[in-house]
Amino acid sequence: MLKYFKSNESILFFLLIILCIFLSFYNPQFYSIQNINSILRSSSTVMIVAFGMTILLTSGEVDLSVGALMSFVTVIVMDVINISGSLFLGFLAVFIFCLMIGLINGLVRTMLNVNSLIATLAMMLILQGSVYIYSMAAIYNTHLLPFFTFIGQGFVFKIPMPVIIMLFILPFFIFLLNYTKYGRYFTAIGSNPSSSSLSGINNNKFKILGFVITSLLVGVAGIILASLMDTGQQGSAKGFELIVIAAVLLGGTSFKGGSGTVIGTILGILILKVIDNGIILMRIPQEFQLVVPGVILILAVYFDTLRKEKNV
Amino acid sequence: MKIFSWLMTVIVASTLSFSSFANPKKIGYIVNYGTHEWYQNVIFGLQSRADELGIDFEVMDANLDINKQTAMAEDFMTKAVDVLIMTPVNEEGVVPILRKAKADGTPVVLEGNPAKGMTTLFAICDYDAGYKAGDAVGRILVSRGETEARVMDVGLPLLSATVLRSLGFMEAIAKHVDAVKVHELDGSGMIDSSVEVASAALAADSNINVIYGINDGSALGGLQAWRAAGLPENDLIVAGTGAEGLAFLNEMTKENTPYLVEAAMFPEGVGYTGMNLAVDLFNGVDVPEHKVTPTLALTVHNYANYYSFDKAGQTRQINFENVANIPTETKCTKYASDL
Amino acid sequence: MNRLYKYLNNGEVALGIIFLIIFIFFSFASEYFFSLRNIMNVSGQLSIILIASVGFAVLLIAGEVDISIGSLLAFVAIPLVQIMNHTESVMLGIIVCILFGAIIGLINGFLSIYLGISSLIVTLGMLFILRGAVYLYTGQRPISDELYSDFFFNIGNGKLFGTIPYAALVGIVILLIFIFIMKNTSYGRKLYAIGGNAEVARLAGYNIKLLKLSAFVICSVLSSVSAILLASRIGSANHVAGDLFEFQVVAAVVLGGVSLAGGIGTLTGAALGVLILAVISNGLGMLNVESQWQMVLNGIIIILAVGFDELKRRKN
Amino acid sequence: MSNKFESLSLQNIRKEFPGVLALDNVSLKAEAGKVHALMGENGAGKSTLIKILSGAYTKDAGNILFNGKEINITSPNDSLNYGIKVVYQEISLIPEFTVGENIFLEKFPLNRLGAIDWKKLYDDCEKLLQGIGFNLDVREKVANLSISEQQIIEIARAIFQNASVVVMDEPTSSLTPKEIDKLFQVIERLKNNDISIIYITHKIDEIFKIASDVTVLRDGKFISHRNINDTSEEILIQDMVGRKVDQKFERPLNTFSEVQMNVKNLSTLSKLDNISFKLHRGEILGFFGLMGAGRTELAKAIFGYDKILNGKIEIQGNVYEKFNTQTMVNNGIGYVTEDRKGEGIINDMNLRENMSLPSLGLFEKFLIINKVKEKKLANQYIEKFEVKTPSSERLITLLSGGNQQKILLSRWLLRELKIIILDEPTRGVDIGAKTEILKLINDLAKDGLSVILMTSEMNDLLSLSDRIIVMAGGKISKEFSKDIATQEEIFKAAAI
Repeated sequence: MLKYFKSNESILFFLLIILCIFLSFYNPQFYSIQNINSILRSSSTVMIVAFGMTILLTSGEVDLSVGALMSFVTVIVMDVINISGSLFLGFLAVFIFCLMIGLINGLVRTMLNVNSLIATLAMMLILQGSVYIYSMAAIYNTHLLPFFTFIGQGFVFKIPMPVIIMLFILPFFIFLLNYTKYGRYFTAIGSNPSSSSLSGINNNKFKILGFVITSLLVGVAGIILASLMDTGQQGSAKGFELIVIAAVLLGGTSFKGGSGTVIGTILGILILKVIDNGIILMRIPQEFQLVVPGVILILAVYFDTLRKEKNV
Repeated sequence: MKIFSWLMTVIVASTLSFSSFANPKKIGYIVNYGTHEWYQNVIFGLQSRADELGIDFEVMDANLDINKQTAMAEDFMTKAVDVLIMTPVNEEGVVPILRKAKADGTPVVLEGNPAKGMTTLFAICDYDAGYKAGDAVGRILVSRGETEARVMDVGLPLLSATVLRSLGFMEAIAKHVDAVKVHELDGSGMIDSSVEVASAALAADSNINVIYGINDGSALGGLQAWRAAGLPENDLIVAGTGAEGLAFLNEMTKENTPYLVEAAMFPEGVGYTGMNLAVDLFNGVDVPEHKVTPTLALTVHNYANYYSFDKAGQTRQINFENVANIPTETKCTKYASDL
Repeated sequence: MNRLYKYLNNGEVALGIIFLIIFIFFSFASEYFFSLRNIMNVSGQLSIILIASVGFAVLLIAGEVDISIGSLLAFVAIPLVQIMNHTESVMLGIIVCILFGAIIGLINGFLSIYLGISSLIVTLGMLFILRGAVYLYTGQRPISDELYSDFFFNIGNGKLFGTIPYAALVGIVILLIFIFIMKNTSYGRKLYAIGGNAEVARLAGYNIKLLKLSAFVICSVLSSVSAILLASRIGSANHVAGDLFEFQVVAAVVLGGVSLAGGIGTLTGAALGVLILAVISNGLGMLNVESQWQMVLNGIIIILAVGFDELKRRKN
Repeated sequence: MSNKFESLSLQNIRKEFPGVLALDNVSLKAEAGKVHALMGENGAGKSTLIKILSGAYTKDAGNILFNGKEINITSPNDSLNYGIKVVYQEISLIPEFTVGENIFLEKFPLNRLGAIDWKKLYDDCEKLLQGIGFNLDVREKVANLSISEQQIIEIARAIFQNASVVVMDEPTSSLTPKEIDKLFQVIERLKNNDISIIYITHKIDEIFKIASDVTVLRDGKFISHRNINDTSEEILIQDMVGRKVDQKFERPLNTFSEVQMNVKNLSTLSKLDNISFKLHRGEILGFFGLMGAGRTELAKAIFGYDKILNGKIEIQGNVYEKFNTQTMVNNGIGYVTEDRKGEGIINDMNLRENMSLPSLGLFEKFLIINKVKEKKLANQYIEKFEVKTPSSERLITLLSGGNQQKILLSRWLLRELKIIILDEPTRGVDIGAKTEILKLINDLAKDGLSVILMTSEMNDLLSLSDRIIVMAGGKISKEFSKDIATQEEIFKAAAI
């Protein structure tokens, strides 16, 4: 296992351990199963989307529309299941919709050649607006299917379902980025797009793939969120995109493309979530939930820069 | 056809001009967060009354952008509305708008919270609404033989209104039993953030018997966090605020739900009252500085008096008459300035 | 012919034409749009974004970025209003406010240039830190302008001869000054050079670090000027001010043809980007289009405008 | 710096990077009015030496003497103050700026108000360019100019104001013969003005035309300093390589029958106009063209990187009208770019990953990349090409240009290839490596690989190519078979 920790990851790992030790001294409740579950459950939706975002950032792109899409997904999944009474149809609708949005993001990026920061910012506006065109009112759970509730709220062997879903997806991405050619391709495209294209790689195809994967993962996270809220809520997941991006960057993925690891991303998210949790545990004013991650982000990237400078 | 409609207009216009008061022709409303369910229902109430009075009613949505709200006020003045109704994104932020409107001669009606330089305001009493819910919860606790209320307050410190609600709620409970605020949280008024912060708080200490939410999303978020933590619901009481939309009705009408109390604020009624106030202001009628709109603690037993709820069709219909008959304070017990 | 083609291919001219089309459309579509009063109002309204956009564009041209400007807008208004309330001097408040802005610019610049952390990360962190600091300091209550002076009110709300908003004048003067600086002074050209190719600029003997630092300060100081106008318009230092402001500015500036990669674009273009988005927003409001549709239309327009520009660039 | 420039001496300069001793005790003396040539293979330390002179790097030890007095150069500004100007091999201009702005980048002329005096800037610029015999639109954006024109601007920029030493790093690598002549005239003029020139090149013949002294470095060490009259081509090559090499290279007359690729009526939006040619199995097809003739554009169009407007390509019976780089790679075609930094290497990857990028399928089993196999093959090529690196896991950015080029060649050679397109494969590559690369091309062709060789090196072109196609203005202007091609005829066809 240790072999998979690049140096940046060990810094983050160290930071996480220190945070945990500190918090457990302060409040022994930190190590209660309930608290750990709470941290992991709230991390899991972020992680699921962050896997996709790691790929995107590695290939030099970004998706700001994930938060808006996620709230749209909660509305769609609840509505379709309410109407049809079928989980399958609800999920199908979500994934078709997400596939479409991912494709549009990718096509606007590659065919219209719009910078993805701008393209997905625009998509964010479009989704935020159109979710209200779809339905002005929040969609409440009237189907009352027990399995739907189980997805977000259930436990298996005392482990929350969202965590299990995340753990189910995780190996796939570790595998994808470390052991298959796709991982290399994403790195190459992010690091030097001309070179990767001249090596016979269809950059556009893989960029679109990155957007589609991210959107589909948002679909999964959105379904979990809908179950957790028991509602399809417009305007939910506000600022989600910033949390995901901040966590991925904290995890050592460069905004300029070319380097990124899933383990780093996971550590980044855990650090941010443990801080959030700690602030509530320690009953510190919740405003610090903004300040502390900001400082940590700058510091972590600074240490990473220092480390890279030493290596060159 | 054209001549006919023209004739009608003339007739209607002349009858109106004969009546002692002329209705304003055009009223504009700047809503702070128009896509929110609560404001959707406020707009519904405003529109309902405007339609009854034949007033051209337009809405602009500042969408929580305090800068945009100022621009929209200017735009409405350009459109020459007869009265401007505003729900400020933030009440301090409208002081210059009020000054400009005065110079422009446009009467302004505020919704929500008072601001320096305003003429008139229609709003619920946040403190009193919270108080009514707290009172109802206190009674239930007493009837259950409990002596202590251990409260998780899923609040929103961002707005003074929501802080007042929490305050009223706690002070009312304290009248019945010992009241301890175990957790004071910021759920951003959104169900998803509320689930998240409440989960963390419950992990730290789940010895709670009352969850209070400053709106429906916060209350439901708290309840969902409770459920996701797998805690027993038998002794829990959940109270929400607002009666913003269908959320509380859906939950409250479930079997064995802990969601027992809703501090109803009747947004449709708020809008209806507000339109009347705007018309009065336009006509130079002496308007109160604060027109209080009704609030009431709703439970599964009494909600049907005010809302006919169609669970299958997911619609609710307000009974304007019954809401208007709710005994209402002339003045709130506490205001933002008392904080 | 060739010359005409070249001229039409110029990004700013294309943007100008887009703007004119939009302007003419709204003039016919809405009875209120094409009036002196409305046009003057819009020019005042857009100046807040315009001024910050000028600073933001200068920084982008120099090859760096600052996405903390929205939080900065809320942050620097606090010393402004606090000092005004306590000393009864508007000028002192303004000076300290701008000083605070400059210091934050220096911090952003120092962290990204001298410590070598990517400016996107630094300012993303700063976005959280400043907003959190505002919440902590204010306890999430606005600090209202208790001085209530005409001077401060007029900065953002007053009109010269009752027609031209002072805010618009401030915006135009700042825009013109910086257009001149970026076009005609060696300082401006040096910023372009370091954004275009930092290594070349270094070998030409430029003090890149200092130049970039100055661009950070310009961005923050101009955002502080925006903050002053906003504070005047909302009569307070407000913790909710400037939320998502950075997105509006990025959209406008990039729409105006300023490259996120640095070194490319003009302030005239950036100003046109601001103008287009402001006019669309105002026009749709005048047409009473619902806000959800406004958002959707805004998104589509941004994609189309930037996409069109990129496609044209690629054809060449 | 009012006193007259006499000499600039570098004494016992040492510079160390982590793990590499880039310069070890190197000395060089540049005197006023003389051209001092600096030679050495890639990685010999020439670039490092220049960077120390220009202030981009600081030395670890040694002295720099200006007119005999020790000076300190710690930043580019110091260097510029002493009048040391460097013309870099890689174009270092701001593409969005005009010619005039680029030339006056170091110091814009200002008017009384402190604003840039545009009229003076452009007038001065025009005068300066005319003074050295070049005519360019000074208001044109540099991005719209050809590479050779950009090179001229670089040179003009270096000399436009009180230079004492001008360092030129491979200034002729992208110039036409006519332009090279002009450059040499400029150098003569500089000499007459008592300016010293440090001239770095791989082209030995140029040295004998203009230089008075030659210093050779090898592996970061000082090897020799000779007067031009006391040396010969052979001696210099021996100094550089450390052993005698046979630079001459011959390929017998061959005839080919099997058509590997047939390009028909290819046109692109940007440049190419109706290009048709056939490439046979085992054939080396040379392409020659002056700057702007469209050679690189042709390579990229064939390879599917640039969109084609019309035309088609037939590869072993398959006809393609719409294709991308993937199509071509799958058809066994490879392309080695002329722009190593911009389009070749991937900075974030190590040697192995850079090498295997197009061929990951070779190592793939059930979607998993077999890294052991990959490493093995990478090491094989590292050995074969004598790439100077401690391991295949080293980041490619840490290698010298020549070694990077070898990796980029290996990128294609480790897979099954039918056709390889080489765009300036020996540009910026030292003589030792160059000979190896040329020999390799010959061997590959013997094994049946078809080679499209695009090069400005006339010797290589003539000695290796079986046929030579000359391009001009985006068209094919003439085709020569090996036996009738001469240098003069080729230039004539290229200069249409």
